[in-house]
Amino acid sequence: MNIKFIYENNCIIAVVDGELDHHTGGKVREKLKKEIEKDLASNLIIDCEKLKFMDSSGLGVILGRYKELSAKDCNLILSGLRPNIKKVINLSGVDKIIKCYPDLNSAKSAVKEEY
Amino acid sequence: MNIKFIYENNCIIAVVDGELDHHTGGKVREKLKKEIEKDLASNLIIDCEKLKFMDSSGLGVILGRYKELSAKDCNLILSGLRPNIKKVINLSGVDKIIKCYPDLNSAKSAVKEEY
Amino acid sequence: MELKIPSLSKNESFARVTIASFASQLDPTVEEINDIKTAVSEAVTNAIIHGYENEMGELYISAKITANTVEIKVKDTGRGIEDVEKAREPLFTSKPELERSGMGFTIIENFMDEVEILSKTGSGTQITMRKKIVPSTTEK
Amino acid sequence: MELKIPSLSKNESFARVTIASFASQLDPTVEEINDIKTAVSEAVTNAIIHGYENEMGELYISAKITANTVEIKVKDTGRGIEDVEKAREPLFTSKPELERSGMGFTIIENFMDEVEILSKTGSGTQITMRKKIVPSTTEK
Ligand SMILES: Nc1ncnc2c1ncn2[C@@H]1O[C@H](COP(=O)(O)OP(=O)(O)O)[C@@H](O)[C@H]1O
Ligand SMILES: Nc1ncnc2c1ncn2[C@@H]1O[C@H](COP(=O)(O)OP(=O)(O)O)[C@@H](O)[C@H]1O
Repeated sequence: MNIKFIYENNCIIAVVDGELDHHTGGKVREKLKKEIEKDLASNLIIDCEKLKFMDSSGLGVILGRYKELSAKDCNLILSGLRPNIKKVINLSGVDKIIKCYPDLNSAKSAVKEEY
Repeated sequence: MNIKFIYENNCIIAVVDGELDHHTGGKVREKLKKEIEKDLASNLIIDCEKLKFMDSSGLGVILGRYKELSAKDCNLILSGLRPNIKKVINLSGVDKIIKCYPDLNSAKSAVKEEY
Repeated sequence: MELKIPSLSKNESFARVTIASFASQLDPTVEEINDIKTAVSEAVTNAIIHGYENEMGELYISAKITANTVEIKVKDTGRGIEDVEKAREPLFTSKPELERSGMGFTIIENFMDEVEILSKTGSGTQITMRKKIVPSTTEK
Repeated sequence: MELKIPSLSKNESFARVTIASFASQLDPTVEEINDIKTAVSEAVTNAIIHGYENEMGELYISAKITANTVEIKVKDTGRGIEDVEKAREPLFTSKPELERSGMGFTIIENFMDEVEILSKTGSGTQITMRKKIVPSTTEK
């Protein structure tokens, strides 16, 4: 599991790589929290193009960050979900509260236009 | 495990694909035996470029065919061995009795020149 | 097959990959294999977090194939589930402080064809799940 | 981890992949992983062919990691080995009619760092093998 941050305009882009489960979730949670606490941007895009696996532990990490960001009036956006991860997201209804885009570029454009 | 035969000049080229162990060895043995019994060529090249795994059960299959072919004064040649398979072949000393070539083309040229 | 592994979180990925590799002899689609991986991951994670509450314990995982169906059991000898009905409800979690989503059982039930939960407080939990792999009519 | 599987030849590939996947937590090189796969394949195949002589039986495979070393045990409760010294000799096989090469033990001993063979006629055989995985100094 790897996570890398890129700042662009008013966005933090978190590029995650590998598998997001209970084992790797703790580290991902800490890194995201630390980045969010810096208050450097009002949008967080988690780019999942390289994320191969995610289960409900990953869902918990994402929902936790959604709550943190919402409390600060900031946005969480997901991009590049693979079909297996999309299935987990859709089943839980998370796609109704967190915007999902097919790839990072469309997520970035949406941020520019909408937020 | 897959095996495909190509006839070319005085050669049978057996292209093997997958993993050659005790489980798949029986099928490979039968197919090679049947082809050898047709007496259609005096050289058999086993092309291993797509062979991902081989253990000593595969070695047994190869040595068995070597004996059959030698009894008919025919040649057995191996090509395209991956490093892990080459290691098994070299450790057993099989490379001293069966010619090994880095790829199918060099094996074919050698057959043309030497046999 | 039967697999016994310590309840360490690093074994979550090992367990799901191993069971997926066992199930692959039924020639499942990529989606079917991912469903199995995810369901196994949920059951194994639950045993580690809820069953043993992150203390050391053993996980017993077994898998077998009958006709076109793979049956997977995940067992722990941990604290057990008090109210299985409630545990199965979407979004229910007894550990919200750990940011659990409460979606584990819902995922298992949706991704597998049959799910049985056997649990006794103080003795442990056994999840049995089955998935039928439909043979493809065309070559894969 | 402990793995119990029936002595079916199709499990040879499952066993070596599972143990390799377990050992991968030591971050081995491709060559090291292939060595482990091949050694496990030899021991498992021997249990199936020589231990159980193709009759149904159970294979017990375990693996553990201590510091940088992976230790793998492959056990059967089959016929056992009469003369272990002889069995270890390169090219020795008791089943030449099956086109066995007699190189199984030689491969195991060359591909692993330590090998112990414990066998009793009528009771079975246990092979213990260890391989030290040298941590790479550079990033892999
Ligand atoms: N193996 C187990 N041992 C004890 N309790 C369990 C076990 N598995 C599940 N539970 C209980 O069932 C609840 C619901 O599980 P689940 O749907 O997977 O959600 P989550 O893991 O996110 O809490 C858990 O919060 C826990 O109370
Ligand atoms: N698990 C086992 N049970 C009984 N006999 C065994 C077992 N493993 C190995 N042997 C004996 O040791 C001999 C040498 O084994 P090996 O070097 O692997 O060669 P091969 O499998 O090609 O015969 C075998 O022929 C067999 O007689």
